Amino acid sequence: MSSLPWITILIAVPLVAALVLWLVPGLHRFARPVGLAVSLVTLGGAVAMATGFDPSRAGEQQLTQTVGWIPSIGASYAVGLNGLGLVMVLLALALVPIVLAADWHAVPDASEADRRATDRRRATFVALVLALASLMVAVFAARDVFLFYVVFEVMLIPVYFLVGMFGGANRRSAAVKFLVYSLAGGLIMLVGVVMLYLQGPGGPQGFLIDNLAGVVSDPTTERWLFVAFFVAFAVKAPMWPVHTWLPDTTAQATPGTSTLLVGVLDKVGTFGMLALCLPLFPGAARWAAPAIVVLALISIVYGALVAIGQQDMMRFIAFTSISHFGFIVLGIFVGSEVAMTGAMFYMLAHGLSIAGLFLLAGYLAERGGSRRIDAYGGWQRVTPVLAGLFLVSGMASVALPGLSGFIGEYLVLVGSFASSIPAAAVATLGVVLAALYFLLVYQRVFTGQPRAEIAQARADGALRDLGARERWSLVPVVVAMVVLGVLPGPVLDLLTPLAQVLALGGAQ
Amino acid sequence: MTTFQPPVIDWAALTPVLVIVGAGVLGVLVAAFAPAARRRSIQVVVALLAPLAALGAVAWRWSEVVGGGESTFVAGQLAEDGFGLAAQMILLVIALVGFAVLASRLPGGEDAFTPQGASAPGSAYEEAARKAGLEQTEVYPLALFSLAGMLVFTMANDLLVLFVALEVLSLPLYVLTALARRRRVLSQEAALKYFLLGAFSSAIFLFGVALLFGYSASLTYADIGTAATASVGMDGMAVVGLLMVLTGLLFKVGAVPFHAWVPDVYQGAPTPVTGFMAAATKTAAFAAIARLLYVAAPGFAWDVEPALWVVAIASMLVGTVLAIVQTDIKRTLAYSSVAHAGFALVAIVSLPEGGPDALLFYLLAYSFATVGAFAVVTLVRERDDAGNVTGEATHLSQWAGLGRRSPVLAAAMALFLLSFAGIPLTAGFLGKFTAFVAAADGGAWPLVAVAVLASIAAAFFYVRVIVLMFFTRPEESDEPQRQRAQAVAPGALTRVALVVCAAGTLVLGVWPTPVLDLLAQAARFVV
Amino acid sequence: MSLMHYLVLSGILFTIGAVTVLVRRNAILAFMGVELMLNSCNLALVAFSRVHGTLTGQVMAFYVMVVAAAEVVVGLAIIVSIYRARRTVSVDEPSLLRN
Amino acid sequence: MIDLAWLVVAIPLASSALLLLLGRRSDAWGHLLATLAAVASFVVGLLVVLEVLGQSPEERINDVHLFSWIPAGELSIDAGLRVDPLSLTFVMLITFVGSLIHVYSIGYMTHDPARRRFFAYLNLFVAAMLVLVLADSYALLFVGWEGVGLASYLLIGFWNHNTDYAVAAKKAFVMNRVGDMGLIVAMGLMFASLGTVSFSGVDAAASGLSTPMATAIGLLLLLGACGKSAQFPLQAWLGDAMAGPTPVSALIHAATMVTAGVYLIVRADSIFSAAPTAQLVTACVGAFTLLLGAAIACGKDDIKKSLAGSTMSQIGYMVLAAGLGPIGYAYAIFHLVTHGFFKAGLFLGAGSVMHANGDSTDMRTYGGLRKVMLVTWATFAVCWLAIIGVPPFAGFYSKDKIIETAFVGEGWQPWVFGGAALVGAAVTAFYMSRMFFMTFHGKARWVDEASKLGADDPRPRRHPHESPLVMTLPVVVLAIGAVSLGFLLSLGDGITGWLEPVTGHVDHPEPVLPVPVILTATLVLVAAGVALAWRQYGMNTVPLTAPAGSPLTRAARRDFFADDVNEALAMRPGQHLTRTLVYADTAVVDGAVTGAAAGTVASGRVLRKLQNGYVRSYAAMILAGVVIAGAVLHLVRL
Repeated sequence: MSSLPWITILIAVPLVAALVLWLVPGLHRFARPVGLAVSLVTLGGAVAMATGFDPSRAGEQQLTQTVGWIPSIGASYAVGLNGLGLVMVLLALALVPIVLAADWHAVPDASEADRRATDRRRATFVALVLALASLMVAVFAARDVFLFYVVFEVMLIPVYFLVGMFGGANRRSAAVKFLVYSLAGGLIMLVGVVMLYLQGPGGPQGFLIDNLAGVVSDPTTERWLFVAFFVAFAVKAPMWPVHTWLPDTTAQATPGTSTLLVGVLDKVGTFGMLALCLPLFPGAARWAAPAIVVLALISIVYGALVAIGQQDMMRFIAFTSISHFGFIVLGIFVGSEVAMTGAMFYMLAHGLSIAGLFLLAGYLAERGGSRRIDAYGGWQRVTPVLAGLFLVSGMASVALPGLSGFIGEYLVLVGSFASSIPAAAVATLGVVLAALYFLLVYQRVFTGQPRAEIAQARADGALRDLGARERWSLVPVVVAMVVLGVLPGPVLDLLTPLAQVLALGGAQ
Repeated sequence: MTTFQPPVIDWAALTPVLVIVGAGVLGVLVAAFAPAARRRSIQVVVALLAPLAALGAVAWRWSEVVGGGESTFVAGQLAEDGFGLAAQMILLVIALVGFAVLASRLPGGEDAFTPQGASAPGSAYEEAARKAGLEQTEVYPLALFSLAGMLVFTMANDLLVLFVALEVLSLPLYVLTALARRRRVLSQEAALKYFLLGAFSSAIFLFGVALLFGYSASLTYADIGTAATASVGMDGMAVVGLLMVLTGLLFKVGAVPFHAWVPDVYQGAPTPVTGFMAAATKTAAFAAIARLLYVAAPGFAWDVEPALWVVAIASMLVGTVLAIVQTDIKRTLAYSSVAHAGFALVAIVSLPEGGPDALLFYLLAYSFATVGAFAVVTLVRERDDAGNVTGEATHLSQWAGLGRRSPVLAAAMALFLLSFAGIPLTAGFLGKFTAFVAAADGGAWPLVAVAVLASIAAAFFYVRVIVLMFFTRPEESDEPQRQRAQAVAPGALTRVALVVCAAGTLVLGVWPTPVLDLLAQAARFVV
Repeated sequence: MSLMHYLVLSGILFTIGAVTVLVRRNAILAFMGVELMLNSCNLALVAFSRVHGTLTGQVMAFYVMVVAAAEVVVGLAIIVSIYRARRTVSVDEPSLLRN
Repeated sequence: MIDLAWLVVAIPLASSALLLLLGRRSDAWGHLLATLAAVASFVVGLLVVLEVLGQSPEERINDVHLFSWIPAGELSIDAGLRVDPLSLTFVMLITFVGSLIHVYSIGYMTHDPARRRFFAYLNLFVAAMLVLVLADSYALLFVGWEGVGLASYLLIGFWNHNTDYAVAAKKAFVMNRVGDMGLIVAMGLMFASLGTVSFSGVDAAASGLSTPMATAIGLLLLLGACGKSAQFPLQAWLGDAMAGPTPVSALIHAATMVTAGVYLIVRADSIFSAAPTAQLVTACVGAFTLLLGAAIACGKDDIKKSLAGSTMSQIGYMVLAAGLGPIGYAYAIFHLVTHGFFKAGLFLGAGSVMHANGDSTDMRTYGGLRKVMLVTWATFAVCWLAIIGVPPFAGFYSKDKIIETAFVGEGWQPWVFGGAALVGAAVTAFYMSRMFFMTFHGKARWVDEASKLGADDPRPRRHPHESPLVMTLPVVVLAIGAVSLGFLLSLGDGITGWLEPVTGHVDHPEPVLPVPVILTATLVLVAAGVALAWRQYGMNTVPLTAPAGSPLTRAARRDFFADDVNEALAMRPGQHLTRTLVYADTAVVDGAVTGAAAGTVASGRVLRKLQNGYVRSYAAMILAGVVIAGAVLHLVRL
């Protein structure tokens, strides 16, 4: 089993499926079930791959495959997974079928006359999501800086189309803002990539991360390089003050798109910090850590405070994510092994809670016809299951113990204390603010008396609680939240060895 | 009585050029003598076969030359080396796809050119010519002659040859620019501007030639290069001369501040001509610039480099910033080509070792996207009230919703735009990447930084076209009163051209190794 | 008369030609300015040729004349066709293409 | 059996999950399952207690390892249970009182359509509370800690279609989180300084802590305790929490959850022992809150809010005792247990009264209810006597011990703490008597629904009636506890001896005043309080609307302006900050980006003017380029 090139298979299957689905008009009608099936098969493949992964060596790259790609510029197709990569790949591939199911009606049913156009748009949607799945696997598996960069940038395109084609009224400006903002970060990183290559050993494998780790000896150069890479990742993550694209984008995108975007794609930012910034520029990372910690703290508090003031549910969730990303970045750079383990776990946990929140907010908006928080009130009576699941997801998001969010946040906070007590103490403020912002929204949306016409619609049966598809799309998410909250051990075992390798060590 | 010494002319090395020139002459004869009904088909066949044959000849020369057989001939006035051959190869590929678009006709049978160039726009004569179904088949030999000039441009190792080649490539283009079927007034205006400014810059170029000649007593690059290292006096004159020569060449690539003609001419010229000219002229002129810089100018690098830096930076910034505010697709692409001239310059200004191959790769990538994008523009048309296909719909707002009506065509356009923007897995990205690597290797960090800034801003307008095509429902267009664009079905030739361009853009983005390897072993200058 | 005189004269001619292009609206006159510039180059080439004692510069001058003739052909053709369309040869008149 | 202690937690948790997952399908029998689960949990707990009783006192601290919970390298946290006398005391209290309240709720919630959900939440609460007390590490304790917070949130907001109730629930959770923050920081400091957060690890290493660090950790733990136990300065949520159904108030906001802070302080003995300052602060907080809560209780006319003030005050006693160190721990827990019984009894009695009065909580509309609700009157009376500390009722034994202990020590402390405890006892007697007399005695301030009185009578129309057996029975059981528990638990070594393995053996030094003096003073003051209340509310007519009252009364009615202070210090600045930041996010942070984009476009608009369409100006541009380049070069070269 393990002799198969699993990673390549996982990259290829969804990509090929996406192309076929898009290019063969006959398949357009069945795009959604076929896409779902493909995504489930891919997920199955990922699980099968995971069985071949040796957790005792989780700190090393496993299942590796290295093929020359563009030898003349030193780029190779080098893939492999360490514990974190494996976890992120599993998260990504698990979210894809969920998203496909959740966004089943992203393209509304059309009249008979528009059937073909509708089918084509649906096929386009599915194809884009599948292409994104493929790229997500590739980016987490890349062991070559060039390959990573390429996938890092290319990933923007499907998201750009997903936002621009299937989003809300302001989708166009949101999509452009998203793309240009991200490209800006990416291009700055490109300078770093170029500079790094010229510092490295060159040759046909001159871009392999292993060949580049620590090659930069001059501290000034190393710092410049670090900054170039970090800016791209900070935009992606997103951190204050380069976060403003995220709320605008999520406010327009479909809930599924937002889930993949914030749940997985933005994690590429923090993943990049872990997988590239730290091993490649350890000295500069130590140099920059205090400043980054400050930025992370600002993100935590700022994101939470601004979230409180949001009127749009999706923007609200986006700002909570900015706060959460602050925690992740804090964990990475605060200089504690435990905090870094926590940050990695946080990446997974946040992916789950964000999926729950975005999808449920989407389901709610489908019913209430608005994404504005003040358009709601009293919906717990109208849609109790939705309300309950939203509460669970929210509680996972605000790190209620027993749910997945807690493990990450707890480790980040407690670990941070070992390195920097003031930083950790400020971050702890986020815990209170989190409770406040989430419960405020829950209160405004779900408690109180529902409006008369809503209650009437509920009584008439015109307005229903979550249906089977919607419920089942969330069951895996909620189950994962609980299981990971109670038994995070197996996942932590995959992450801890990596943290031991990467942690910056030493207090600042 | 001295014995006659025949000049040593390596005819074999000239085969590609001779093939094209011969085809051009043949084209003239066809235009003169072939029956009108069959003229066009013969011309098209000749115009498409000639580059193909020349490509074969280049391949043959390649096998002979690369790896030791490089030489100069005709008293050092022409050079046959890997760089020149690689550039010729690129030019011939551009010519093949460019001519295919040039030769295409709409489903109704009309091509891109006026039926009778001598007729005044809107005159009865013109109408009669249109009714009679006349065709200006001279465009093919004109294009071939221009191509021949470009091929020589890449080999020119001497200022005299360079000057002649410059004129040979330019003069036919002036004429071709004037021959648009629709919007002829604009077409003629573009031709006049192109011609006047071209002649003006040629004169500047020539004065520079005179100064360089005065300095080194020779017109060949090698001698100038030697003089630059040997002599001490008068190098002020030489530097000014070199600058003026470069001005003439930078005019051709459309670099700021010599770019002003670019948007006007690109917009006014018949779109297939624009596509061909934007790609081929730029490639040829950059090849000439590279050879001049690398062979003749290293001794002046210290003086010339700052000026080139300024030009490169200005090109990137001005091209980008102006492209953002355009509302016409052809003008947008024109300004984008100005910016691309700047990007390409980045690869060579500091004369890095990897500069020439990076430059050639960049040009190849840029050319595929350019020819492809303009080919798409030829297909997006307005319709009159009766539903007949009329002129091109070049106003951006007319492109709204194209992706819904013609998804494949719009996807191809999106691909070209993404390549322009330098998104990975397209040729444009690797072009940018190799150029940046070369420049950074040569120490031109500030240039790379500016290039990145410009790329960020540039992404905006490429992306905006995609927004219009895919994300905008026609009713959401900013200017609803404008007529909506409809894509016409591409003819077989355009279809082939589009497929080649799209495939080239993708393949060079995903699997560029063969091409990069080829260029790496090729890009050496013979001195 | 030293080389300098020839060169200065050439420079003056070149400048006059360039200024003509810049200030004259008439396309024909502007074109004449270009021709003047070309000929100033010829003067310089020939002068240098003589200084250096080679024929290269003079040969070049002949080429320039030929090319200039060719340019005239193309240029006049364009100017004439514009004149027929618009009844003017002002270079400022046709300025639909801008910004 | 000790190894099966996890069942104590698992049974109610499973029941809760089942009820929530099955949804409406379990409506019919959900309350029965939940009650059964609570009882089963009690039975398992009892078996564990019996087994522990069989152990010799030194062996009674059992650590049961369950599984490796958070194995994160340097910080590895196991999930395990600490089964020792302290936790088992709580297990008994929680499951026993919890079971009774489940039974009571069957009757109380009969008519609520969401009764099944209510029971699911109750089970969830019981499970979380049991996790809290059984945890063997601060981390796992924190799970229960936040878990009860969640359950409390859900239950306070159970009727959240009333927005005020939803707000109250949120307020409770958020203020609790402020305390939780203290707990997290404390754990962070423990990890930073000791490398562990397990009880055994911390206990073993705590003596090595530097005093400032120990003080910091202690104060942070105290902050957590204040949040959960509604101690000053985080007391403001408790009054609002009365929005929840009365059984919830009885279970969570009187008997169990709010006492978790006391548990935490006792459990963290090793930290507090190393931090005398933190201990002193703890005692001060307790002493202050016991007076504050008592004062609030005096001012309220809402029976539940008055009881909430009383709870605050009684927990103040416990915190005071816990703050006195090992000499007070056992008494704190002792009072906690007896308080759990009589306060639950009082709340359930209040619930019955409300039930009988159309859910009105305004004591001014009660009066003379003894005649119609004899059982409730009797049980309430017992619990009343217990709480004011009349011998031989339970409260006397536990509270008097605390008062005595408060007088132990040197310097100003015994006088202040002892004085506060004494005064508190008097005030407690006053407000509880006030409540008792206002509710059950005096003239009825309501009229029977069936009466023929004119419509202009201001008194509300009621039909008070005794509650059904399912509601009275649990109250009777609690009342029996309130009568007997004090005596029973102080038999022999009693609870002090039982807890000794945890709290350690301490010799009880003499108070600064002789014990009989203290005892007499207490009883005299209590009698005075009762007499005052009788004069005011038993003999006199109580007006239907509250008189203006003294400034102190008015302040007490408004919880001594706690909400106003919170609003002025936190809420309003917070809202301003939020609004400013939301604006700044668009205008400044995003504005920088959009500004850059707009600037680019604007420069494009300017630059395009150069492209004026005139060929002569283009030529000028070319020439200018050449000339400038040449000129610059020459300048540079010269």
